[in-house]
Amino acid sequence: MARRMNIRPFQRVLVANRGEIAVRIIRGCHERGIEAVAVYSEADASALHVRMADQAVCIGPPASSESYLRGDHLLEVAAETGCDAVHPGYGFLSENAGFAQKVIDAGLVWIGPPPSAIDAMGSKTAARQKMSGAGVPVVPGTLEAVHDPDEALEIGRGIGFPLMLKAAAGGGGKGMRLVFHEHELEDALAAARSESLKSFGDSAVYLERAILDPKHIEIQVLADAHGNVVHLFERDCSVQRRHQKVVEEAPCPILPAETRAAMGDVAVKAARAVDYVGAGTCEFLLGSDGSFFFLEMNTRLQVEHPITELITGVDLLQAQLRVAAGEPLWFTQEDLEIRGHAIECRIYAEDSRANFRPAPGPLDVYREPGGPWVRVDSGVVQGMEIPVHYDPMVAKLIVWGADRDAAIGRAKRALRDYRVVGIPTSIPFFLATFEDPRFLSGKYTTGFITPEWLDGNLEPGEEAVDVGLIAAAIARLEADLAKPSAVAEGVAESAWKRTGRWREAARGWR
Amino acid sequence: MARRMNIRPFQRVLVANRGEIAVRIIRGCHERGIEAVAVYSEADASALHVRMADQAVCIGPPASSESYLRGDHLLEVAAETGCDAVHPGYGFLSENAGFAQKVIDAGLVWIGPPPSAIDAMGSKTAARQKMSGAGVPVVPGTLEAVHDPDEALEIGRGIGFPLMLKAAAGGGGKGMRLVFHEHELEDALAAARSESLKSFGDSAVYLERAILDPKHIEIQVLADAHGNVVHLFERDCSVQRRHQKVVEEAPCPILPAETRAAMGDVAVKAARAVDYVGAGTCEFLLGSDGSFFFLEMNTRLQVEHPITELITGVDLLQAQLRVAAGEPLWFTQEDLEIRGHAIECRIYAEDSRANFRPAPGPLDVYREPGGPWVRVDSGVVQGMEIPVHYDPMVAKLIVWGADRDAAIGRAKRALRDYRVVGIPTSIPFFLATFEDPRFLSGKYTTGFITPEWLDGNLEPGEEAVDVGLIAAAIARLEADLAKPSAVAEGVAESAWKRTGRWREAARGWR
Amino acid sequence: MEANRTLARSRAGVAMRYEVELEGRTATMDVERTETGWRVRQDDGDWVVVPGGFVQPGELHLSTQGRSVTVGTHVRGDHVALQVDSQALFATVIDPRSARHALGGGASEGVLKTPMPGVVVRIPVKVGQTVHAGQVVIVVEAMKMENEFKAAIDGVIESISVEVGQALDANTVLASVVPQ
Amino acid sequence: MEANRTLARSRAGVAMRYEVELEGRTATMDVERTETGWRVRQDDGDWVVVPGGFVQPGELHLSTQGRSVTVGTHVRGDHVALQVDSQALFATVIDPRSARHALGGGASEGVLKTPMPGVVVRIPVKVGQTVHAGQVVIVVEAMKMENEFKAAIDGVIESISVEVGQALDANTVLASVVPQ
Repeated sequence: MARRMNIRPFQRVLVANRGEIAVRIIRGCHERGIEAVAVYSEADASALHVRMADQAVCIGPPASSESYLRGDHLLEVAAETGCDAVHPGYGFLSENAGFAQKVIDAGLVWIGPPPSAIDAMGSKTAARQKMSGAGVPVVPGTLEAVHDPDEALEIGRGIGFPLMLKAAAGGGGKGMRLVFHEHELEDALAAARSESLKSFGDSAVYLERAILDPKHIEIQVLADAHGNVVHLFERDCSVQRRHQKVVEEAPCPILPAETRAAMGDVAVKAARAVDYVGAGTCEFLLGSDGSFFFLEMNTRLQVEHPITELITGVDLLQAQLRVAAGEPLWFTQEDLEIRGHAIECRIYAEDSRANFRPAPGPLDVYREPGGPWVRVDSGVVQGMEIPVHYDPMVAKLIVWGADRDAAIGRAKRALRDYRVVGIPTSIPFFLATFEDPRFLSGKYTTGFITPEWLDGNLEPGEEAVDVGLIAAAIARLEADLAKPSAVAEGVAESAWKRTGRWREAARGWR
Repeated sequence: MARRMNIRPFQRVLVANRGEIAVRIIRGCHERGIEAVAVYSEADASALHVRMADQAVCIGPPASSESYLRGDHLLEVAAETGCDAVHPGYGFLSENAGFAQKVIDAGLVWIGPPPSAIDAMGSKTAARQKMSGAGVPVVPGTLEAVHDPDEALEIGRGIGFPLMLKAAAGGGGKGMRLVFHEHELEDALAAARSESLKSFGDSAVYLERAILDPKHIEIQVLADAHGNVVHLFERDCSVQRRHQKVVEEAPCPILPAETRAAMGDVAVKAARAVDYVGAGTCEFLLGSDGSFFFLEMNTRLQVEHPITELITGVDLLQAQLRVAAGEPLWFTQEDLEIRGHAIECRIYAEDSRANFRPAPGPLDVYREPGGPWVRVDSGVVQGMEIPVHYDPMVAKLIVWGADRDAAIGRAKRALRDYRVVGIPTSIPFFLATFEDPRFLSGKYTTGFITPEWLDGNLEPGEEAVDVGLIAAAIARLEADLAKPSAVAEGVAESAWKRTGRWREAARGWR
Repeated sequence: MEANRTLARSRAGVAMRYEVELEGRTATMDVERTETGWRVRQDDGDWVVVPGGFVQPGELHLSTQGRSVTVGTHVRGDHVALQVDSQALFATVIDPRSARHALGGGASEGVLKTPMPGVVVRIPVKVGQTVHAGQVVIVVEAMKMENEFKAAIDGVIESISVEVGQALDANTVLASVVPQ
Repeated sequence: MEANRTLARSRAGVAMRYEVELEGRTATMDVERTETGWRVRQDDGDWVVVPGGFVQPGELHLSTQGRSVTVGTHVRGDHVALQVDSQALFATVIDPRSARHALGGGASEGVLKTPMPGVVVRIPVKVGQTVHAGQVVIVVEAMKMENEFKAAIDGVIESISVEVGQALDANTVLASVVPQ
């Protein structure tokens, strides 16, 4: 990794996002002496990304559709503030090929893959066909509707059991049937067709190999504009709730080296097939038999990119800036190696005990953990509120350890040191996860979280409630004594002196 | 680095220190499931290390001599709380062989080198003689007093010019003379003898080769109780004020690979010579001609150990715990390699513009920077006061980058994101350092900081004072409007609503 | 309130009494200051000494049952948000002597409010209908999740203030239930 | 003070006047609120609009001269601690109409206090001696550093309250100087 260009790739970058990823982009720009222009909705006027940017421009009301998704407003801001590039972050317009093209048409650099690559990967089914043609393994199945039980049986035998029947028009689990044996197929097909018709007004059903209880593994790729493509190994994102990742680790604790290499090769092949440039991610399902299948390619930086950064030492955000500026990759596949182990916990404002119900609200007390190999990527500070209008992620806690045990021990320590008062968070969920034998063995799958597990592992202990009763009474007492009317009577002053030794400190600063 | 013991080396560790290193030790213990018992003086009752520990015991009044230096109290606390090991941190009793022996005699494990090794390195002159015997290069010179100019000339010719004359009884620069040429020697000797007599009541003066404008380079070593010793490369600690390090980086930006290897070999040799166990550091002077000389060995963890951790991936605190528990080293010299570049800034409560005058006081506003590869080791939080009784270090800011430029860019970003209100800190000094061509070239020496440089680089800009005048007036206005008497009149509420959009957030938390 | 204020003037030795609800448990807590922290009594049991202090606002350091713990606290009226052992807990702490409680405390029990903006997707009940505590009254979609608002008490639907499809601001009253 | 309070009631449109000293510069600052921040006037010059707000206590976000800056602030009486562009700056902000200032402002100027505990190592002056502003009056060792306390005004040493070798608590009065 010797060679690098020490020039500033851009003068001023428009950060077309909010929250922690906007902060991440601003930090990355500042580390290279690039100015960052933030945009914000009315709900984010006091957000951290607004404060950290060199300039900040309000682009509309709280609703994303009226602010962060308004490409026209973003382009106006970019023009007005003299930006020469746009970083879309993740979500919002990051995978919108039309917006990417408009950015380019406006004479700005799009810090992301070419619109054609976004387009090619944009449709899940079209991408699978394209990938299949490029020699990338996809889940075996047919995308055409199957009507006749005999036809289904013939196709099914070709694909191999167990099979999954899926509504062509479907989604959300409706019209789906899992079929283990040939003799179950006829009834299952009839049921799936009937349910599909009822739910979607269309009885078309197609067949796919069922991947039972898989791991969700993804490969990070990085490509420059000169045809060089490398992969940066895998991330295991199998701990999911509501099909959303909540814990990620790298490397995957149980992936054989040869599978890692094979998946990496496939990911590079997929990226080449669409002339990819920049940072991207190929998602795979990994079966218990070691077989893996391409799911989709995310044509942007992922939420969980930091764990790859920590095990490879490659700053993916800086890499995005540099390859977007046309710099050739400054390292090869052979230069890359995995050092240690990294874990990310997505700290959400949610009530894990109530099936992860979003619970936005104020961060009355908020202090992030620190110290060795603990990284917190966040866009909040104490006193701010997690707004109701967007994804309720508070922060990402990322830890590194020389090995997986060290990383887990560090994650537990950091989670326990995390102070959040005012909203429930997923911190207790993570602590329970890191005690679970399935997680500790590394053999967990996307079925890790079950309702039963949630019921059994997240209740506060009797002792915690005992302490809570006492603390609540004390806190209320001291709040009552500190009320303005008490101040007037000269009570509160002594109250604070009593309860706040830290306050004595405040006597004089010169 | 495959093999490791996953056992908990101790049940409960006494943390015989305060501040950031106490916090570092507590975190390290917690990461391995070990309980930590903190001790504190009356001045530290609300310190972070007290809060983070599983138990905390007050050991005396603020003065170190009555608290953190009271080995008897520490041993009592260890016995009372059932500790099975003692970690001394740095400073205080960490290099006190007598205390280490008492810990061992009490049946506890001393997390540090054997008392004999501390003793052997304790006296600077005795250590130099011992090291010289072990084949470690020391600054050429004589430790015996020289009285006669002719004798001095003869010895001086043997040592080589330039020479340094030093008072045998001395210190603090008194009785020292730098001699470039033979013809200057006689006068200089007379002057040094006279000054020594005046200052110390003893005219004895000895000769040493003068190492002009050297770099201060140190090598981290790690040894187990089974005779295995490795080094973890160097740290460049040449940016010093008042002979105290303020910026450290690893690796040294200008050290040739062969010098690095040679210094590493010498450090391992030094450690072996005293049967060293644990983490230790050999300090060297590096001359501009590439020659290097042993100065002393610090028989403890250094303040600046994190930069070595970040470039090697070795957790030195965990390593201390494991080798103290008798575990053999789990890696060899060949397993170690440098990845990237790390820089540490010691954030002091001091006024760099007033020749680094200590300026303890309240942390009225305090927020540490975060994000990728930024580590802050600290023992403070907002609202606390930097006590006047101890070293006025607030925190250590440590950054890592894939190369030195990336690390410097990141350090600048993190320093700019650091919020400290209430005390002056050395942050502006670091920002000026990272703009200085001598620092950027890597060729700086211990003479980096000069009074002229301080005068020319640390004044706030005219524009900053302009902004400050406005901000001071606004802050005072809002404080006046928020006073309790204003509350009674219903003014302050609207004031807060006006100035604190963030406060609107606070309307309800359910 | 005036009586409490007067009691509170003593720095130690005079207790305040609160009714605390937390995680389905309710307790009558008496609490008073001591020189080194507080004394606490639960449900008229024995007084327990709890050494501790606020090391900074919102961070309460306590020694209880031989354990040293830091509890995060934030008081907002009768609600106290806590963080104990990494768990977020939400307590209701009522001063039984407070006029406010006596006047308005019970009435709000039957009022359903949405804490967050959203859209009404279902109203499975009608005005006048008898409902039992826990029965779903209104379903609101917010942040791409359906949130069921349930009756807190057995009773009758007195009013429904919203309709299906309506976009709601935070803290909108949805419906009210009155005891039969 | 009552007059100021009354003025302050208006949310916008009425200015307060302060005498500000910062880094050797002094300025008369008029400041008042606007709907989007403040208006500020320096030394009776033109009014300048300064959009901004406190994004949280102690963090003041301002737009001035086309630049968006966050300034750390903390007010303690007439002293305002600032952090501007990473620099710690310490301002004195006097309300010229305040009674406190009129009565006691000048008198304290001649009083020397140590902000930190330490030990007196030298007293190079005597009571009754004439001193000029900037002349060293007492030297205190604290944190292993010698700290010189200098006369702030030209005058005569009125009293010396400590002796060499004495250990001092923080905020101990060392000596006082009165104008001749």
